[in-house]
Amino acid sequence: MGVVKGDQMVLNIGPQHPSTHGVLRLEVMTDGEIVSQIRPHLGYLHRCFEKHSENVTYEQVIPFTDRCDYLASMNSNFGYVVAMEELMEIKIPERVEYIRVIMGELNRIASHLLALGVYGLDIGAFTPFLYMLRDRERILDIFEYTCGARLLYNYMWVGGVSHDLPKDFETICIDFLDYFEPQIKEYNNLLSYNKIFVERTADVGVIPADVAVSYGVTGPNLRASGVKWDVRKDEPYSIYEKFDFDVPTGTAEFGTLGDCYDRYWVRMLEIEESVKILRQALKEVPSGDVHQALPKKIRPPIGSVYRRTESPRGDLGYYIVSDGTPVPSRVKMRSPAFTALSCLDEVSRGWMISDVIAILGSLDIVLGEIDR
Amino acid sequence: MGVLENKFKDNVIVASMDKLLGWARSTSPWYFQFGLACCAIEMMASAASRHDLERIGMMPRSSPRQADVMIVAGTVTMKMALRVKKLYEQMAEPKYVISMGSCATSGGPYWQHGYHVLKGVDLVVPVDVYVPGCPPRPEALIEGLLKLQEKIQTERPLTRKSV
Amino acid sequence: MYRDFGTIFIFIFMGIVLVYVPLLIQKLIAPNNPNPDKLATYECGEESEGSAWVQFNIRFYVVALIFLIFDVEVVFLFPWAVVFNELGLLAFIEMAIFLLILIVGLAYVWRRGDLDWVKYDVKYGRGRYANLTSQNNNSQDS
Amino acid sequence: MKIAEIKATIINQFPDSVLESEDLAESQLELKADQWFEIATFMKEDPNLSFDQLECITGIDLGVEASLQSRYNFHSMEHRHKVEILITHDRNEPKVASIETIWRIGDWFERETYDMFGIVYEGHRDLRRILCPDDWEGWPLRKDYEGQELYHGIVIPKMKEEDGWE
Repeated sequence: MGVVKGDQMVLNIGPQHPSTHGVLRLEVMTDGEIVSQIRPHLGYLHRCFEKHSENVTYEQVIPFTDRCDYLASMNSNFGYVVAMEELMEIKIPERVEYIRVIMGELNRIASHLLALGVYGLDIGAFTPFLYMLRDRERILDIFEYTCGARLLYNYMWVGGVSHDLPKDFETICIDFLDYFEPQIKEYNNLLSYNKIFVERTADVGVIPADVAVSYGVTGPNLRASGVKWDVRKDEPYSIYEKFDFDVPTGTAEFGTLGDCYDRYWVRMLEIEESVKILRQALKEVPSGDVHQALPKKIRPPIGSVYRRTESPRGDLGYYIVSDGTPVPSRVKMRSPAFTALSCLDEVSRGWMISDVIAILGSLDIVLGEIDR
Repeated sequence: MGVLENKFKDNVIVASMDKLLGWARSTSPWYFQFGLACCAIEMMASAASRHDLERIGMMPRSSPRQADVMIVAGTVTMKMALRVKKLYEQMAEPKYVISMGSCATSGGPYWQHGYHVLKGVDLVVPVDVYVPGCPPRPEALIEGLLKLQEKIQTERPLTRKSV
Repeated sequence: MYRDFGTIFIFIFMGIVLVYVPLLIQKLIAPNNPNPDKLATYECGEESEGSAWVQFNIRFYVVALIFLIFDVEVVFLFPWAVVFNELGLLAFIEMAIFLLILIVGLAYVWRRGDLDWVKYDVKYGRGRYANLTSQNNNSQDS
Repeated sequence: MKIAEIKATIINQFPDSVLESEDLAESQLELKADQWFEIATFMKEDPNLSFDQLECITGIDLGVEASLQSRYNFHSMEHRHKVEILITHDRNEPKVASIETIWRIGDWFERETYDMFGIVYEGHRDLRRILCPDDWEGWPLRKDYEGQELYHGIVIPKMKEEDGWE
């Protein structure tokens, strides 16, 4: 039976839309239901991060890196700070390294919790969102207890951290981890094995591995397509070699490799890995002074560095060019969500509009980081 | 304008009608999900389980037609400014605007070199309540919303505006 | 017997009153100042390009027709079902024949494939959507 | 495969398009812009190079009157090795071949660098601004960029160093 093609109409899933995770406009060519082409329009949150980083000193760039990926600001700081230390060859005391890994992993859990909660919202399940944000609030309390801020911390400085750990930090963290582990089972009962959720996401929006690599997709989206690539393991920075954790890749649990369910499932497994890292790191935090390696005046040598770190969304790369003055000559942030969004057009060809919303939610994009 | 709106001189009947109308409008102002940037995450956190916005009658609506309050949460850029104006126009009367965070109030940390950032959303839409902070804590946002409810109650929709 | 009509009349009257009085109050009190932007169609903050009055795919019409047929069929079943136990075997057989005719229609429509609503032509279809990956899609350059 | 060998294979494959300059870091390689498309396809297809991931394209403005530069970072999933290619363009009409058909992400990276610096990537299917609005004037990240005064009737106040708001 021939497929009778209706006319195409243009539908704007526009800048203000509950499921675009921020201000992103998708210009969708559809015949009423089946999507034939999507043209994403970005730039609605372009806040000139790179222009700012050419006019403020190296320390002042850190609060701007917070505001780029506002869901995982610790990891954004971490990436910038690791790149700077590689450029300036600063030796970091052991205690600072441990604090940074702990904060980075806590922030990864918090970012994944919100990503999965909002993904449940996109598919229509409201309660997991409330459960996951309730536990995320506990992590924000830990951050607030250490550095006073809930969402944007300006915590990791070049060569150290801004505040030392409060006195009973380890016990608080371990209490949180003991409380948190059974909660993961609760999320699985709520969402992971929910028949509707599985039906809506399994086999939907499959990204084959070669397409993912060609589109530069990284992080959980790439690992869900079966490529075992994690910057913490393959280009280790800070002290990630000390901890043993495995890198979960797509297991085609309910569908095929690389579909929306796999991207959700890889993030859920990653939360368990982060808890494993945190337990190991919290046991052996050495003592020491965190402000001791802070350089008085940051004047890196002339040259450039490109360093990647593993943010919850993928490879967060910083390309820093310095010309010897205390003001950076160029800071380019390679944003993982930017590349994840670029494959949306090709992957969501031929699906229904509601599936496109599921695919977009599974990519877990943050618009602050895409538009910089 | 409505048939009876702003038509009456100030007397005791109209004053009590105004108080009734103001009370009715202020008890459950539904807010228009207008999350732009980091403040949107704090708005979500204040709508979620710990700081529940439903307690004060605020329910998130995603279409301007069903919303009374527009919470501009985040940085308004030039490209977005035209859309903010259009969306504000498409909201149903009586409508209010809360500018959440220092980005929406005055351009925030992007005021100096942000060539693409709108320095304050009040250049585009009339703002009722400004909530400072970057991002403001959920408690600050809730205080701003309560301030807005007080402001709605003191409004006089029926009495003639003494021009 | 006439009392029943009274209750129905009150029922209808209250229905009308409870609808139109709030509308009247709203007409009097609610502010109402339309302007071109407000009357434009809301499309997430964008001007809508082109119109939605395009020539839709035929499958929407076909499924609507099928639904209509079986909806009317159910309407006929209701009165029959209400008085079913007073009727004899004959009424049951008549209704069975009526249903049989419509079942034949359903079989024909099912066989023709109008019921499988999903008309994807997916680029990377895998698993249960594998057979829906239409070959012509790969020829389009992305 | 070590960085020196990578550079060696590229140099002896395309001898005349490599520029020698001393202040480059060890993993960087400067090329002329003319044969760039062939070099890129060679880097992707060659079995022992097989750079299948284009990490990042960075546009750099070397100075107010100096030339522009676009730097490509490549990475190979198979061999886990990396290289950085530099291509310099002159300031008035920067042009280079687009590698968007080889790595699909090049499409957006090049559009962003075009949007920020005005470097034209020939052969790009859909070279438009990606971050700034389409009717934005000037290339924002150039050192000599002067912000525009008015955008659709909205004043962009200019911050003077000494007397605050204008």
